[in-house]
This record gives sequence, structure tokens and C-alpha cells, in this order.
Amino acid sequence: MEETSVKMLKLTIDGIETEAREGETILQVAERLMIDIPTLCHWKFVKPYGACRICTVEIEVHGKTRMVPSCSYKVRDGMVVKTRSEEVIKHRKMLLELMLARHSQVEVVRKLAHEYGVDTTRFEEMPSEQCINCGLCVRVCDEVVGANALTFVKRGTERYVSTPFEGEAESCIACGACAYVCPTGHITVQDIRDRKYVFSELALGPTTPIHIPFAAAIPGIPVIDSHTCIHMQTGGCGICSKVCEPDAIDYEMQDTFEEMEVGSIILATGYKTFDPKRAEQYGYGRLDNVITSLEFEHMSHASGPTGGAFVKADGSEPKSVAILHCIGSRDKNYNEYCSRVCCMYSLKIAHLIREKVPDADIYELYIDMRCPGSGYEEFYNRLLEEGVHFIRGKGVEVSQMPTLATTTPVASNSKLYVKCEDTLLGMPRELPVDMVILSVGLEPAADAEEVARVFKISSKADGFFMEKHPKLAPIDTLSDGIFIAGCAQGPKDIPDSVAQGAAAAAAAMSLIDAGEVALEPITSVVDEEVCTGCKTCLVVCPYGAISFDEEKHVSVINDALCKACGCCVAACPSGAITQRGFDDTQIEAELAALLM
Amino acid sequence: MADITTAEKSPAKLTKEVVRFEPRIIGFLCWWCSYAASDMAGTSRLKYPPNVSIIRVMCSSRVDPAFVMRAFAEGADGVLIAGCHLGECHYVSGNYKTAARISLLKKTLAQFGFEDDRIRLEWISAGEIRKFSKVITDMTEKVRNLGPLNWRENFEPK
Amino acid sequence: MEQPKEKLKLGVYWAASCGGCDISMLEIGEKILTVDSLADIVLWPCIADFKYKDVKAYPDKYIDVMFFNGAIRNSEAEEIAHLLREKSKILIAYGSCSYEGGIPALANFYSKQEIFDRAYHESQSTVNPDRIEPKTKHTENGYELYLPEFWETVRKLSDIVDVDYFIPGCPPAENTTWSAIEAIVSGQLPPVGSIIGAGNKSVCDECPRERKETKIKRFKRPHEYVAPDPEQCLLEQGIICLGPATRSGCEARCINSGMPCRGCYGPCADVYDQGAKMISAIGSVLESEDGEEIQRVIDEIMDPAGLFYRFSMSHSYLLRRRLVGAKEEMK
Amino acid sequence: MPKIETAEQVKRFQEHCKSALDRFPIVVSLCNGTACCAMGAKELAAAFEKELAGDESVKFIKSGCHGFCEVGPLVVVRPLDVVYQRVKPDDVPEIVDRSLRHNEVIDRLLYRFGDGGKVFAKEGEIPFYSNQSKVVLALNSLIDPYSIDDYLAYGGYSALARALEMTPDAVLKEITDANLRGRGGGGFDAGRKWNSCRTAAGERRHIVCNADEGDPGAFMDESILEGNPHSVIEGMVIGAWAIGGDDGFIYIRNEYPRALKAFGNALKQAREYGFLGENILSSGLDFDIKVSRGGGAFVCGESSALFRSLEGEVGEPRAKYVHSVERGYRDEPTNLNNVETWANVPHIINRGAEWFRSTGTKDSPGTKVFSLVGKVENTGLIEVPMGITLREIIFDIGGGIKGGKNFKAVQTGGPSGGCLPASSLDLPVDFDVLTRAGSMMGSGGMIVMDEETCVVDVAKYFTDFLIEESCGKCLPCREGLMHMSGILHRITEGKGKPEDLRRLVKLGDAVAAASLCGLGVSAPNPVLSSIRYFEDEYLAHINEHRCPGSVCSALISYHIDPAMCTGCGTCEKVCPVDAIKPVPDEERKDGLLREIDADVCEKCSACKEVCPEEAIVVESPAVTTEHYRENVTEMR
Repeated sequence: MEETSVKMLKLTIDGIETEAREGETILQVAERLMIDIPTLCHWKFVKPYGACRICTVEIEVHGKTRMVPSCSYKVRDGMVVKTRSEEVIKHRKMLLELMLARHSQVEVVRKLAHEYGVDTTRFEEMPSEQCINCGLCVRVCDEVVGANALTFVKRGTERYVSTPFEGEAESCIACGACAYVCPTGHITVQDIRDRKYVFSELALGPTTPIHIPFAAAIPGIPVIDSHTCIHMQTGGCGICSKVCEPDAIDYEMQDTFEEMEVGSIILATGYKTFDPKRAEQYGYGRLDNVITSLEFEHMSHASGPTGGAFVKADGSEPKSVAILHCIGSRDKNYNEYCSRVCCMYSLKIAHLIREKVPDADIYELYIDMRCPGSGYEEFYNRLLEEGVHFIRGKGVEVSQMPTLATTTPVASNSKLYVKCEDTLLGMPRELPVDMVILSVGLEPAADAEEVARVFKISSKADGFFMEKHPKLAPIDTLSDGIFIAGCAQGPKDIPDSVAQGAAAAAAAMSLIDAGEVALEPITSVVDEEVCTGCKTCLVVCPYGAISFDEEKHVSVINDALCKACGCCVAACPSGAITQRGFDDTQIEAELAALLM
Repeated sequence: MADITTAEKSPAKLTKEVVRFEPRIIGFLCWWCSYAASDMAGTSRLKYPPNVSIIRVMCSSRVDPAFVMRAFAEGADGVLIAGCHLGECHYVSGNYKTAARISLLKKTLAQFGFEDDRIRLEWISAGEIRKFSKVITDMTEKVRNLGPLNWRENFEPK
Repeated sequence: MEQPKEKLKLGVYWAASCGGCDISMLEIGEKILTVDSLADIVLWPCIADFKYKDVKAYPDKYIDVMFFNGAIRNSEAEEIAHLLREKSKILIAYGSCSYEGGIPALANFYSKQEIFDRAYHESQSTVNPDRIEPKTKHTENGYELYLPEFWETVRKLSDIVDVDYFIPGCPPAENTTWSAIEAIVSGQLPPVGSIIGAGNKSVCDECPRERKETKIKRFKRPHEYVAPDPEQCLLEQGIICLGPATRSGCEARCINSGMPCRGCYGPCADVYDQGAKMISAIGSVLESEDGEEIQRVIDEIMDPAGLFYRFSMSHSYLLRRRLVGAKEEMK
Repeated sequence: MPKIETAEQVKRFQEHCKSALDRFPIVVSLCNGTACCAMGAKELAAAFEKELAGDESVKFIKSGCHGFCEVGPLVVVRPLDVVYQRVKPDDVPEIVDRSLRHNEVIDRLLYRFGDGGKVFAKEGEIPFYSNQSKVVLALNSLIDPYSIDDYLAYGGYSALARALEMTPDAVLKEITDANLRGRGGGGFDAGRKWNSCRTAAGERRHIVCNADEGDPGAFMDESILEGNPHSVIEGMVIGAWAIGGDDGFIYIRNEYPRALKAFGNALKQAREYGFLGENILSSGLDFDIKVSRGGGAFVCGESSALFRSLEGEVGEPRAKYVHSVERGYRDEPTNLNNVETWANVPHIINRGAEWFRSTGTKDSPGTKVFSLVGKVENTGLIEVPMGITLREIIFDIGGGIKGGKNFKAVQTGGPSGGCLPASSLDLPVDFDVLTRAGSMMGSGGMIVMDEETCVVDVAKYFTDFLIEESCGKCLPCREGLMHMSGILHRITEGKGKPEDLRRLVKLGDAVAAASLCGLGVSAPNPVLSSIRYFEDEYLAHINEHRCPGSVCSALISYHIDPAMCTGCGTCEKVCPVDAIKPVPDEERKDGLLREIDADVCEKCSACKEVCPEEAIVVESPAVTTEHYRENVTEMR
């Protein structure tokens, strides 16, 4: 719409003469003039609703006075608006008094009523209801989110907000918009997944759809998470683009796929941690206060959900903590290999806990302490001196009740009992603790198989990428020019990963520096004397390395393109093609030698 | 292995029927997958019978059926060809050629009076070291049960 | 053709043969007169009566050139082969049978007993209630009669004796025969053991049809050859043609008649086992990238051994079908 | 039946229908309205059909509502022109024999005014009818609502034919000149509305008929739809022509199955005849009407809620500071009129604006249909010219208050209307006058109350009804009404406080001023108007704990007047709580034979209704049995 076509209207609000565009509501104009009109059911991103009537103002048009809701009443030329006339105040008081009768405990209502000097109601008071039926949630879900997961049920005084058939709304995308707009806190987002959350933040995923990826991200520009962005889920919302003054929001931006031609590739695709839900005996996801080492790291971080405080699910400080080593590692049931890093990080966790809760009882339940590396053993010794209890025996089970007859139950219902066999004492033990931290092992990245397929490299039985030679070529793969580094190749700690990464980079650079690649001299070659031009080889070559010389009527193999599979050699009916290093006579000689 | 050494060292045992027939099997292994698997199986100390003698090829599609026939003619009791899984050929499509050739070869060999188990085509990826050892073990046992082929005895005049 | 100083002594012999080779020698037409002017026939059982004793009577290396056709099926053929080797300066395996076993060698897919059973008992035209079978020795009226022994396996000539040259073909084409004769007469012979008269490439070299590099979706059986495209490669049209794996020299005579090559000229220069090579070639040109479909197409090929080893059974690595239980018999 | 394609064909077909109708020398019209059906019209119809089987001289019509519901079932025999009332199936053979075959009038079936009063035979002579002037309802007793031919025989669809020959402007001018005001309640100028809709910006225009008649005791629209559905269709098509409507809807509440059926049938016939569909009467007008059934929410009579319901959404009103003519159904220009308004349109086109304005008052011309119910002798459906006084309606047409009791008030305009007292009886009934008097015209409900009615109770009843029907969207209506009802309940229970009246008025004013839609705005009307006119009654409740109408159960007690009681014991038998006991001989005083135990009595009034001697008396304020017994003489 062109600016010029908008009609400007003159009006007076509380004695201030102003202009407004045709179609604007009184409330919009008043907001512009910083005139405060109270509202309860209004939010500028949903259509005016006119349910709470608190925004009622007095207008005078052509000498006639009326009370109208400012949120939905459109300005008219020559209109005189009084937002705080005696009549208006009287009305608001009456309405607030009515609200107080039903919503006496609702903060937003009480506050507003108090502003108008209404602290008690003359009307019969009812048990306080949290929902004031403002309908913001319903409208947000409809107009902004587009999910329509909420609606009003029944009518009149029985009216209330609910989901379809009072059940779990299928169309709900769990965006939390309803809870966000709810002025009374009546709507909360409940985590109904099986994992009881330790931190709401963890359970809800990455904060809001728009966020700066992580603290100190460069560039420090917020991104929109397309998986949780309402607009990208339902096509609704779009509020951010409405409020962004520089107009920097672009929903059309897509992930783009860039194709690059490269000479060498380093695969450093990392790992994922073992999911302890697979080991049900440890109660992860089932018991509060059983967390993974990574979750501890998150909590321990100064910008984490607890600001670095080490607390239990109920917010209290744990006085005893068990750190269980080798969860998912060195275990025939899950992964047989040692994840290499867990011993050291478990020691670090113990140290951090000692710092945060100096009087806590800290137990490390280990199979073997594996501390090779610079300064590692020394750190272990330091921990021993810090009074951490080391128990040689793997944690077997975590439960809420003691299972061993010998265990004396502790008079606290929030204790967790960690069962283990203390192999040094030679007896089973059960430790009552406040919190259990599972030192989860390292596993190949979730898409390792896919990556291996794409890059045509091999994986080891445990799923990590296979190096060309475990000792002599630990960063090479069987595919020339493809290198692996870090945990993609197998569990390793940061120094090892850095070393391997540097080595892989150097190897890749050496290829770049050389500028040319030495091929193994095992390509195939056509004997032009024998070749009759039957073209069978042209059909079989997957690389198009064979061309046909029409003049000589023979096939010709391009050495640079030939990858030396030898398929054409076998296929050549006249035996005109031979593969260097793998010609028929050589193979037959091998055969003869083997069968001698 | 123990069997063989024992048999060699104590001639007395040779006279007994209990001497086990040790088949000679030629294995044509693709460098990229099954050969790598055999390597890994070795470094992983996986056990499998020593009856398969391995010839490394760059791709299973290098295996000319003539090699197989030659192997049998020269005295092999079985031939194993192993390559990458279909669709995962290092050379894009080589193993499809192998599949077709070996299939046709098996059909032909059947007419020559070969038991099906004497020639075997397997897809073994580099990671499948257990499959590799399983295939070797299984094939050795099967060929052992079939008995020696002794192809030359078919036609070499006595 | 230059007249040699002395007239050549020429022999032609047939072992397990159909006689076609003998006739093919006449296919050179009026050139036979040239041959006659250049050479004397000292042995040719097909056209004149020669006795073993006559041949035995020849001094060693008496015969300048010996054309030996037919495979070695029995002890008689073997004996004569040895004899002729002794009496000949140049021994030539003439025709597919002596060169690579030929049609008789298809008998290698059967055992001797199976052949006897079929020939002397099972065939509909045979009445043999006493189940009489040929014996190598028979006594009649006090006379001992001998029959050659029927071998288990048909062999090519070169398996029995050293052969100097080979002329392939079933039968060898006119120009193959003639160019071989020319080479012999002119004395411009390649090293011993070579193939003469034929080309060094494959039939495709002589084939006028065009190969378009299309892959094959399915194979047709002979009764399905309905008017193939006369311009396009037969193999590409799904008709199994052994041309690519067969030595040239025949001028693609079958293909030019609309029939696929059956491989009578034997393997190409660098190949030993023609059948194996053909299996490899056929397996390379299928279009499919689906294991099951590949299997289905392969299953459509009937009698692959008979197809790929029609002439070359004795020139293969495996030589014959496995004799089940033969091991015990032999021991 | 080929479609009628021109005005000429309409005329010819009308003549054809008329002559077909004229072939019957005798017409029997049985009122098949809801009330008459409830009183046995169905059985009666079966009896007639049986009796008249094979008789080709008689046309038997099951017509729409004749209006005089009080005395149904009604049968009209023409050309004898006699009205039989309260006819039973047993009477049918006699009617057929005497009235049909022998042109005799059966006296005992005629309407009598009062006991042994004057007997009326002809329809035009009966005061109930003679004081009406029927326009919209005129054809109700004449035609079979299921026969479009009947409607055509009486000139039906000639207005459509005529209108389609006029320009839309000319039609619009005619309606504007007639000053037709919306009969749905607001009395908004229909001509103006049509014009606004016609000129509103929008691609499609919708013509909607509001038949969501939810007022308790109102059945005007129902009767029109059941009795003469084609007049509504005709009116809507004319409207579509004038406004440029693209499609039509009628929103009928699902509680009107008979109306739905009749209207559905009429739509089918109209389509068949070509009065609906494409290129109606070769005018180029494409128009059809879809029926949308309401779910029974009173608020859906409100235009914005009705449109939401039409759209398939929850029927909730919206803030409508933009008129529905501009943004109605699907936010497109929509012209909404109620059934009666549309039914008036053909008459205006047929007879002209001048004729229309000749009836009624200057500002409210024409006639209005009312459903006259309550404590009046002649209840029923009436159509009267605007400007007629309430007194004429209640006393002349209605025949006065039932049982000779005194008039107390009349509630006009349904539950959102107001209670008008005797002092307002001489007010001329039109839109503006009623509004000024604190009530409203509404869609035409008229409930008459006698002295035994408690206005507080009535106000409470209507308020509770509106609480039930309030959508609950806006705070004042949802919460305010509830608290008003709470106060009213308290008052009727005798727990009223002196400040309650002021609070009710303040609350009522707030609700009226701040509510979102018409329902809330008018909801306090019953309370406010009754306080305005009957403050004394409220005060009697609050201060004296007395219910002047002897209705509010907490403020009354039932007793037996010993002077009247004969001791028959009928009351004892019907009492559901065994509160009535014979008085032991030794305690009898002043001839008291039976006594009601006020502590046990549930005040259900069952005894009062059955007592043949009218010996049951109601005292207010309530007194105990002992008190009554001791002071019975005094109290009498």
C-alpha cells in the first residue's frame, strides 16, 4: 500500500491533538503518545479481541459520548478520546472489582486493581481461578503459531481453555507461545517425555528458536533454529520480522549446499557420547539426580543453567556424589573398547565438585585407573590427597532403595544407592549418595556409517573409521587424499586429537604442495595389436577412462583416469588389455605358486 | 593348524583314516574391502582356518573366470571371490560385473560337474572382519566335506 | 607362386573327424591344381587308399607337410599321431578338432560309459539285447581281432605330440587354408607353434556390424532371433555371439549370414581358455545394477558350457566334465 | 417440470395454479402449526385424510400456523368460512358430513368468547383475528406450505418477476422508500442496510436470513417459515437482485425441525421452478440459498456470532465496529435480515412503498408479528400494524388477562427486553417508543404477566437464561450477569440487602455499557426496567421479605383456608412430600380439617392446583403453620 493513499485523521486524546492513520485503533494511537491504557487481553501481534474491556475509554464523536474498548475501536476524524475520565475510571473499577471476585489470587489482576484503588470486591468472592479467559493463548496458537492446539470449551461462566477433547493436542508443536503470552502464569510447559529433566533448559532444548549459537560465537549474530521456529514449522508467527527494525530477518534464507572441488579431505567428524538410557540399571532418565558427565559439564559452566552452581534436581546442594566410570565402555554388552578419556575427566569432575562443595563425599568407582599422559598421574595423586574415595569396582546399579541386606537405609527419601563390588575389599558395597554422575564413553558419531559410505572409506568393527595402517599410517585411509583425525578414528583425548589433526593437515598440505599426485603404476593398458575394437571395455569402465580410437579401430586407456580396477582386463574377450602389476600371467603365476 | 603339524610330525597317524582332509582354497580378495578385512582380522587376532590362500586383486571385477578354472585345474579344491557389497564398490560398479560373471561361471561349472560350494562369491566390507572369518571357516568346512577335487586325475592318463 | 626346387610331399590325415576338413581343402577351388603342381600327395586316406604299413615304411621326416585333422578320440588316432609326427617334417593341426577338440570334444561332458550306453543301448535305432559293447580285443575262429581303445577324454593333437602349426576353423575357411598353404610353400613360416592362415585379432575385426556401446538387458535364445537389426552388433541385440572372443580369419561368415559366431576359430592370440573369456565378457556387458536382476538374466542363458566351449573343450583349462567317482576307479 | 424462464411464464403459471385450485369447490384448512400439532392436529389430519379419501371435491390443506393457538387445533372450512376450534378426531366425520356435504355450521365447535359468551363462526368476526391486519401471515391459513403451486396460485413470485424487471436501483429505492425496518430487533433501516452492502467494497456479497429465533416464548419466524416459506425465499432473491448478492444462507436453529423441513422443501421446489439457481427468470441473476443449521446458542442470533457459526467457527461475537454489511460472513459484505423482514419484501414490491407506509406509524411503517403469550386469554401468533397500543394487543386481541386477574406487566423483546407496567399500556408499539420506555421491540416476543407474577423472579429467570446463553467471551457479560443473578437470587430468597438495588443498577449499567455484543448490552434490560417500574416490589422482597406475586418460594408459605376446605383430601394425595395432614379432631379450630406443615412444604403448588375449592392460600411473607393457625381469622 502506498503511503500517500492512507487517509490521516485528526483526533484528540486526553487533550493532546494528534493525527492517526485511518484504520488505527485508539490504543495504537495512545501507545504512540505514551498514554497508558491498561489491557489484559491485548497483545499487539494478535487481532484485537475486546474481551476484558479494561481498555474501555470514553469517546465523543459529533457530540455523542460513548464508552468503547480502545483496543478494537478504530479512530475517527474529529474524535475526542478521554482515557482517564471519571466515567472510564468508574467503569474500570467496576470491571476490576468483578475480576477480583473470581481472580483474587492472580497477580496481574491484583496489581492492576490496586492501581485503581480497588483492593477488595463487593461481590461474592469465588475460589480464585488462575485463568482470566483473556484468550491470548488461544489466539496466539491460532493466529501466530497456526497450530490451533487450544480453544475455549463451554461458554459463559463455565468457559475455560483446553485442548481438543481435553487430551494431548496432536497439533501442538510445543513452542510454548501460549505459556509465554499467558498474563497469569496459568499455562506452563510441562515436560511429558520419559526423561525427567534435571534442568528445564536441558529438557526444553536450545532455549528459544532465535539465539546466539553459543557464548562468544563469532560472528555474534543470532540464528533461527528452523526446527523450533514456529514460522518455519507452521508458517505462522513471524513476529521477529515485525519487530526487527533494521529488517534483518530473512525466512527465505535456506541452508545451501556448496560444492567444492578439493584435492584432499580430512575427516574429523568426532564422536558421540554413549547414551546411558541403554544401560537401564543406572537409572538415567528414570531417576532424578542421575546425570551424565556432559550434563555435569553444562551445569558446571558459569554460563550454564545454574550459573555454575552444583545442585540437585530440587535445587539443593548434594553432599555425596558417586562418579561411575566406564559407562558404555569396557563392557561386552555395549562397547568393548576403552574410551580413553573418561578416567581423566572423571578425576576432573571430582576435583570440580571438591571445589564447589568442599565437604562433599566423592566416590570414584573405577575398573582400572588409566592415567597415561603428561601430568595425568600426578593429577590422580593430587585427587587422592584431596580425599576423594576411590573404589576399585565398577558401579553395577543405581536404585532408590537399598538392595543389599547389609546396607543401612538412610533416612532420606532422595538418596540414591549405588551398588558395586569393591574388589580391593572383596565385598559388595552399596553407597548412599545424593547424586550420580555417569562417565559415559565415546562412540562413533551417529552418521559415521553414512560418512564412510560417502567417502568410500572403511570402518572398523567398532564403527570408528579405519586407518590405512594402525602403526605406520594412522591418519591415512585406503582412499588416497582422504585423511582422518581425532575421535573419528577412535577415542582419544584432546592432545592426541590435536596431534593427529596437525598430522593430517600436514599430510593434506604435502599433497597440495606437490601439486601433482603420483599414481600407483597399476593402470591397465591396451595391446593395440590384439585389440579388435569390440568395445566391450568401453561399456565396463565406470570412469570413462577408455576411449575408442576410430582411426586405429582400437580402444585406448587414459592412464590418468584409469583407477586400476582391472574390470576391463577381465572383460576383454580378446585378451588385449592387461593390468600392470596384475596381468594374467602374474596372477596365474601366483596361482601356480600357491597350488604347487 | 595343530592337526596338520601333528599329522606331519607323526607318520603313524597318517595311516589312520582320521587324518583330516585339508582343502586348498584360493581366495581372490578385493584390496579395498575383503583384503582389508583379512588384514584387520589378522591384526585383530581373529581365528580362521589357514586353508584359504589369498590372491589380492584391486577389485573383484579383475577376477577373470579363467583364473578360477585355472585354479581348479591346478589343484584347488575351492575358490572364494570376495568383494565390496553391491553398491559400495570402490570402483563404482565393478562388483556388479563380478556378480554377473561369477553367476554365469557357477552355472557353467555346474555343467562341468562342480558342486556349488566349491566356488563362492561373498561381499565382505573392510569392517566385517567377523564375517570374513566366518566365511573362511564356513567355506573350509563345506569344501572339506565335499572332499578333494583332484581335477587332474580326471584326465591325466595313468 | 614360386616353384620350389623339389616337389613337396603332402599328407592329409583324419582322426576323430567329420571329413569336413578334407572337403574344405578342396574349397580352395582351382587352386588345388596349383597345389597339385607343387606337391605330391603321399597320404590322404580320404581320397586314396593308403595302408598303415605304407606309412610306416616311409623314412622319418619323409612327409614335408602333414595336415592332421580330427581330434584324438582313441588309441588308433593317438598311435597314428605319433607315427605321423615321426614321418613328418611339419605337422599341422588342421581344423578345430585337431586344434582344440572341436565338436567331438563336446563328448568330454560325458564319460566313456555314458557314451557307450547312449550309442549301444539307449538310442532308439539300436537293437542290442545282448548288451554287446566294443572290446579292444576279440577272438573269432582263432583269429585275434583288435579294436582301438576308446579314450575317456577327447584330446587335441597338441596334447599328444608336438605340433608345428595350427590352422583353426570348423572347417577352416577357404582363404585360411590357402594362406596357410601359401606360407608353407613360400617357406615364410612363423615360429613353430604359431597359428597360420588366420588373423591375430577377433572376429569383431572382420565383422561389419556396428557396436554402439549399449548394455544388454536380456539374452535371447536361438529360436527368438527374429530378424535382428542387420547393422547392429548381435551381442548388443541380446544374441550371444562368440565373435569378440574368437580369432579372426573366417571373415565373419556366420555373422554375415545372420547367425552369431559360435567360436570355431578358437581363442584370440593372448587367450588360452576361450569359454572362460566369453563368460567374463558376457558378464561385463549386462546393464543391470541389481543383484537379483543380474541373476535372472544369467539364468536365461541356457547350456553355457555347451555354448562357450562348443569347439574349444580340449583347449580349456578344465578339459572335461568331472568324472564322479573316477578317482576310485583309477586307484 | 421445465423451469420458468420469464415473467410472462410466471403469470401464466400462476393462472394455471389458480384454476387448479379453483377446481375444488370446498377447502378444508387444518392448522398444522406447532401448537395445534401439540394439541392433536396430526391425529386430526389423519382422520380427515381417511374421511376425505377419494373425495375430489375437497382440497384438504395442512397449513401453517393460523395464529389462534389458544384454541387449537383449528379447522377452517371454506367457502363456508367457518372456524372450528378445539377439534377432536371424533368431530371429523360430523364436520365432513354436515359442513362439507351439507353446508351446515356445527355450533358446538365454534369459538365462544368467555363462558357462555358470544359465539363466532367466521374468521373475520372473531376479535382475535378482526383486530389484526395480516400481511406476512395472510397466506398462512390458505396455502399448503409444501406446495409452491399454492403459493403461486395466490400470486406468489410475482414480486420477484416484477423486481427482476426493475433495475436493482429501483428495487432498492422501493425498499428505502417503504422505510422497512429490520424486524429482528434493532429496527435498522433495511433500505439503508441494503444500500451499504451493495456499495461495500468486496468481491462477493452474501444474503443471509437470520432464523435463529432463540427467545423463550417466541415463534414468529418459525411460523412464517413453516407456513409460508416461499415468501422468505422470494424476499431473499429480490434482495440478492437489489444488493448484488452472490449467494444466500439461511441460519435456522436446529430446534425447528419442521421449519427446516418446510424450508428445505420450498428451496427444492424453487430451484425446480427456476426461482433459484442460474439466470433466474432470464434476468442474469445467479443466486441460491444454502441452509445452515444453528446449534442452539442464543448468542448466534447476534450477527457477528451468526457469521462465525456460518463459517464453521465457534459462534462467538466479535468486536464489530465495522458493520457486517462491509465485513460479515468470511469478512465479506453481507446483508443480514431476519425472516419477517425478508417476508415483507415481496409485499412491498407487489404493492409499493406507499401502500406499505400506509400502515403503521411514520417512523415504523408496516405490520409486526408478535407471539402473544403469558397470562392472556388468547395466546397465539398475531400480526398488527405498528403503532397499535399494548392495551389493544393485550385486551382486544388477547382478550385480557386470564382468569380475570389484574394486569401487572408485559415483557417485550424477549429475554433482553424490558418489563413494562400498566402505565405503559397505552404506548404505541413501535421501535423507538419501546426503546425509550426501557424495553425493546425485539423480534416480537410478548409475555404478559398478571398480578400473580413476581417481576423479580421474572428478571431473575431472564438473567439466568442469559447467563446460560452468554458466550463468556467478554468480562462484563460473563462476570457481571453472574453477580447480578447472584444478587437477584439473594433477593428472592429474602436475603436482600438495602444496597442491593443500587448495586444492581450500577452493575447493570456497567454491563450494558461495556459488553462486547448486543446480548450483553441488552442483558441487564429485564433487571433495569423492572427496577425502574417495580422498585416497590424489589423493596417488598428486600425489606419486608414479601413477594407480592407470591412466587418466590422462600418468601411464601402455603396454608389451607379452613373456611373453604371441605376436607376432600385431594391435596393430601398429590403432595409429594406428605406435608398435608388431617388435623386431629381435638385440635380442629375454625373448621380446619387439613393442615400444611410449612416446615415440610416444598411450595410446589401441586395442592393449590388440584384443590377444587380453591382452599389453598399462599401467604407472603411466609408464616409458620402455628402462626397461621393462630391468626387464621385475622389473616383472612
